[in-house]
Amino acid sequence: MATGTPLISAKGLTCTFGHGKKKFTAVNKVNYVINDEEIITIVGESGSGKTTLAKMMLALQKPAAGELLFSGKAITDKHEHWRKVQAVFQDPFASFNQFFTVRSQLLACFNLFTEKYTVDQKELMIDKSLRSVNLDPDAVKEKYPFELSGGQMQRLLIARIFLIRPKILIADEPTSMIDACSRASILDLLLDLKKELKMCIIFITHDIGLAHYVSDRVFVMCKGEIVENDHPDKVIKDPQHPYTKKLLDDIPVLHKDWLRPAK
Amino acid sequence: MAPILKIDNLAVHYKTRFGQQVHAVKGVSFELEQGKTFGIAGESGCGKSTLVNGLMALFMPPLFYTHGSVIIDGEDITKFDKERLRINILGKVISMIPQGALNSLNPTRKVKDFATDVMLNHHPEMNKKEIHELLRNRFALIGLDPRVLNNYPVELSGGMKQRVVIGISTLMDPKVVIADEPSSALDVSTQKSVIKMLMDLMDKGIIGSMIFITHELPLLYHVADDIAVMYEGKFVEVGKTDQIIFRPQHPYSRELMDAITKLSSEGERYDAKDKKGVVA
Amino acid sequence: MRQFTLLFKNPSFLISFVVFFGLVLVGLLFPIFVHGSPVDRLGCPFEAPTAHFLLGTNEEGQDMFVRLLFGLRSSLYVGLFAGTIATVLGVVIGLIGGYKGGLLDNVLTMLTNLFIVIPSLVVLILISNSLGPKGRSLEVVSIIIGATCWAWTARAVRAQAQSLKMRDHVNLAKLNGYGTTSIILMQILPYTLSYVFMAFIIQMATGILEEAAISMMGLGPYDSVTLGFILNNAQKAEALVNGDWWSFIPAAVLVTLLQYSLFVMNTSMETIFNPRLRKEE
Amino acid sequence: MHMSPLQKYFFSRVWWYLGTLLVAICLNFILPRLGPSNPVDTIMAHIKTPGLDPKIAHKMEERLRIRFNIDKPLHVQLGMYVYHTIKGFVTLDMDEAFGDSYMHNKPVWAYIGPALPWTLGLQIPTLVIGYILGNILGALAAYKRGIFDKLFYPMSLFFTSVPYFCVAIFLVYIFGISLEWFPAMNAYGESLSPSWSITYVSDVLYHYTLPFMAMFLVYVGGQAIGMRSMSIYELGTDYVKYAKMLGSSEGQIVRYVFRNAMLPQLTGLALALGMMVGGALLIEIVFSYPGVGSLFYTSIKENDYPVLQAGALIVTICVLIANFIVDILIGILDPRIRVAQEGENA
Repeated sequence: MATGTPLISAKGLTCTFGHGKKKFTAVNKVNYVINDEEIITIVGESGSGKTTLAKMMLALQKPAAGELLFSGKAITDKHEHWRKVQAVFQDPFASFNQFFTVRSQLLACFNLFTEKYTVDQKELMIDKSLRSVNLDPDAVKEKYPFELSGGQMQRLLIARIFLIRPKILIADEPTSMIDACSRASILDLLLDLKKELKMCIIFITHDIGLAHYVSDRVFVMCKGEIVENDHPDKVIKDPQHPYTKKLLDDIPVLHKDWLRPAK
Repeated sequence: MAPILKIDNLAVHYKTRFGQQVHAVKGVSFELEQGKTFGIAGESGCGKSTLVNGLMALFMPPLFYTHGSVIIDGEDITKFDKERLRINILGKVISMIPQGALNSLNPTRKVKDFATDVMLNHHPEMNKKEIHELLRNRFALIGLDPRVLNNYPVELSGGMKQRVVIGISTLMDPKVVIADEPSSALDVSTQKSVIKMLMDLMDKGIIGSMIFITHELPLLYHVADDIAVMYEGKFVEVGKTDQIIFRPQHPYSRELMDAITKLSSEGERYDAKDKKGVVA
Repeated sequence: MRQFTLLFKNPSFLISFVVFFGLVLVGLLFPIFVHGSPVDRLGCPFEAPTAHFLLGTNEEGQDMFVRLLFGLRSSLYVGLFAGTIATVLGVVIGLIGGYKGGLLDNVLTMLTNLFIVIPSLVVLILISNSLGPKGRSLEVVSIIIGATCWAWTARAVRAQAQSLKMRDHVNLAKLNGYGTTSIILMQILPYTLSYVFMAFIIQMATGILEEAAISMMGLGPYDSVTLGFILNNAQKAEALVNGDWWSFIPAAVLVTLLQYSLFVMNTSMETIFNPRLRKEE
Repeated sequence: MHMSPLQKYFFSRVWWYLGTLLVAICLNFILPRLGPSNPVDTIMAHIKTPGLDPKIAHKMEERLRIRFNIDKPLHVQLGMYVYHTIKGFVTLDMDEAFGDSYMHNKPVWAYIGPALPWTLGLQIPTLVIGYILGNILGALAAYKRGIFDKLFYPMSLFFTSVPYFCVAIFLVYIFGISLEWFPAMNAYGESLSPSWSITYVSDVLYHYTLPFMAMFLVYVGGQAIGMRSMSIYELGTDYVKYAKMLGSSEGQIVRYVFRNAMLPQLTGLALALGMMVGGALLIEIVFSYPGVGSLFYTSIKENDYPVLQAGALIVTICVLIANFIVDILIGILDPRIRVAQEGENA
């Protein structure tokens, strides 16, 4: 419950790129609060600043101004931060280094840990994480990423999260590159993982259907600002900001007239 | 009413650099009537884009004709020689709107000049002035600012480029337009305006009929009269739009439909009882 | 890897590979079979080829065949040495500039562009000349060649690093807590390797060529007979005008053969490694 | 001040090249001083002969030390050098810019001035003709493929990979010495003196054939190889596919591809100029052609250090000017560059 300090809080968070005439504000004085174990979806079109927002939470991008606190504290030690905040990226093919086996890429996660594990322990943990995402360790461990399908690789990314067990997972369009039929199963996998690890998930997507399906709260981003921050039912049925209204109006859905009167 | 376009058991293959034959389209048949839109749905890699070449009888290595016919105006264009196809059919009778519209315009040629080149290919008797006049009128008619004619492609936004491409593809009032994922790279609002533009062109009679290819089923639902579901180079199911979307028969189509309805803003939400988060 | 098996199925690669490594073997192993000194006067000046002097003698009566073998060896040595230096410099500068970005990248890019625009031969001539004849050993010549010819590699590697650093596998490595050095070595470098390998081949060719060029100018190493030095001698002795073909044609043929085989190796690799060109078939 | 994108591009290039020129002038000062000996010692070593009166030698050395400011700190020397060079260029006083050659007690420009036209006369036509023809052949090879390409490609590859001076040597030996079709040496017959007479001009052209061919073959080969692969790439682009689907004629497509592949070719030319020109200087040595390349050769032999330095600078300047022209051509031909400039404005 939202008592005590919130998990993530941002105040006046701003991020700019370039300078002088070429200056571009990607995220503009954004405020938000995210609580423990919440599922948040940040919806926005390309260029709306949603990915930059995510990168700031991942400490991959420094804010130009404003404060960003995790459990009330600013990011000081990045290593420690990445124990708690992790990500699943959009393109599974680009997320793995083609030159290393699945095993060595999962072993790389142990770099974050302060605990020391023996080689056998590490192997056991990796096997367990692979099984938990329905991959057979013996079948995939020695393989190279390019020998796997997109769905399998996306599962690997999730297995990695299973190993690290962060408090916050940022999932940047985790299903957009996968074929429609396996999309739902990847999503369910993520949600199961959330239940098990009791973590908070922040989905970054342009797909309002996905937002509706999974989230407790939806942030709608437009031109670097959060223009909507509410329960998905509320956002979809009663959008406040004209941008959201237009967006919802323009998405083709089955049960609504979209282009011309219903057939 | 007789169909304008009749595809009968069309198959297309390409050759890999190791000499293997890959049968990308394995015997496809359908008919297209005047004023109708035929939708083709399928995931990437199912052979949709190869089919486009097949439908235009445009076989460029490594793509080859296997068998079947594409009949338009009572003639099988797969039997045409290259020059005849190029001058009489391509862009004129069957035109297409490409998938990667962002890179489809020659980067070093003004829109006006490229469009003029296209016209001159089919109407060498026209002079440039006539063509420019025609271009301005046509662009105005279809709701495009004629000033973009003087722009280079780099000066246009993605949505604008797509509209310019549509304008150029339909210059010669083609009977059939094949739209290959014409809006998949655009944001939803631009997508809608592009689709509206296409529909408007049909209503104005500039386009006779359309073949619309996409992996986005809700979109297809709104534009197509009939839908074929394509899987591994074959149509696994063909039928009226409502039937395919709401009562799919083939297991693959069913799976596809389930996936989209589950993840739509009208569908059910993920079991909320398991969640602890509370709206702040 | 599959690409390498493809490479060895490519006839033009195979032939050039065999030619080049054949020459390398000759350069390495000839002392076993051929005895003789490249500098001793063994015959009269400008003797035409005979069974004794396979390629005749030069203006000083030195055995041209032996000189040629020594020349081949030292030219290969310069190529390897200078090529390695240029490639390493180019890769390091390119990777750092491309990955780090910002001011450091601006400075490095400017430096790279300067080295590309200013003719490297001119720079080489000025440096070699200032070193004086006693300062120019084979190694020193290799080093200055390497130090002036890295810019092309740096430019290309920088462009690759710049696009690679945006990839998610790099972000993932950061999220695994790895530092800059590790990311450059493990996440960026492997992706550029096929290019780097091709660049190395070209750099070897450049090294051989540049050495021959400055030797032709009379600024070559003082301590070794190189192919360029042989050509320079022939030039000085006006062997060309006199038609003493054996004192320059074989050396020119060897330089040509080395260059051509390296170039063919490079281009046939490019068709295999570069997917853009692979589409052609 | 409002500037069009092209003007902006133009000025940004002008600044860049002026900066590069300054660096080149500084390098021209610094590089010769990297070695153990300073220029005065080098010159003195050459002048001192056993019979020379030590007093006179000492006096000469004093004068040289003053001329080269050898006793002042290095940065002052550099400053003086840069000052004189730039002042000389600006006032078109080449003797101020380049100083004197102490080997022969003549201004350096007396050597460079007469040599430069020969080098330019050799380089510019070969470069321009080689570039144009090479691109046409390369585009043809990409477009036609088949037998033409199978023969043409390895040949171009051969000519582009063979060093200039080797091509020169082969040509001299085959056509100059063995067949005696063309003169193998010099720029004109020894019995003639330069004038605008028909005999002289035709003799110059006769002597021009082999050096021209040597460079031309390499340039054509290099350009053709580059153009071939650029055209193959362009032929596979979306805009070509789209144009084909709209029924564009083959000729049309070839024109598109040629034009668009030319642009990266021009960029490539700008990048390669430095390499190409350097290599081509060696051709002059093989032919004893009286250009800057041969001047390098003799000044190295005679240890005439000021001439060498001045030659290096003049070659660098020529390359920079050529580069600048190519850059501006790219700016004019490629609309994308203009738009990029505009983007910076926004």
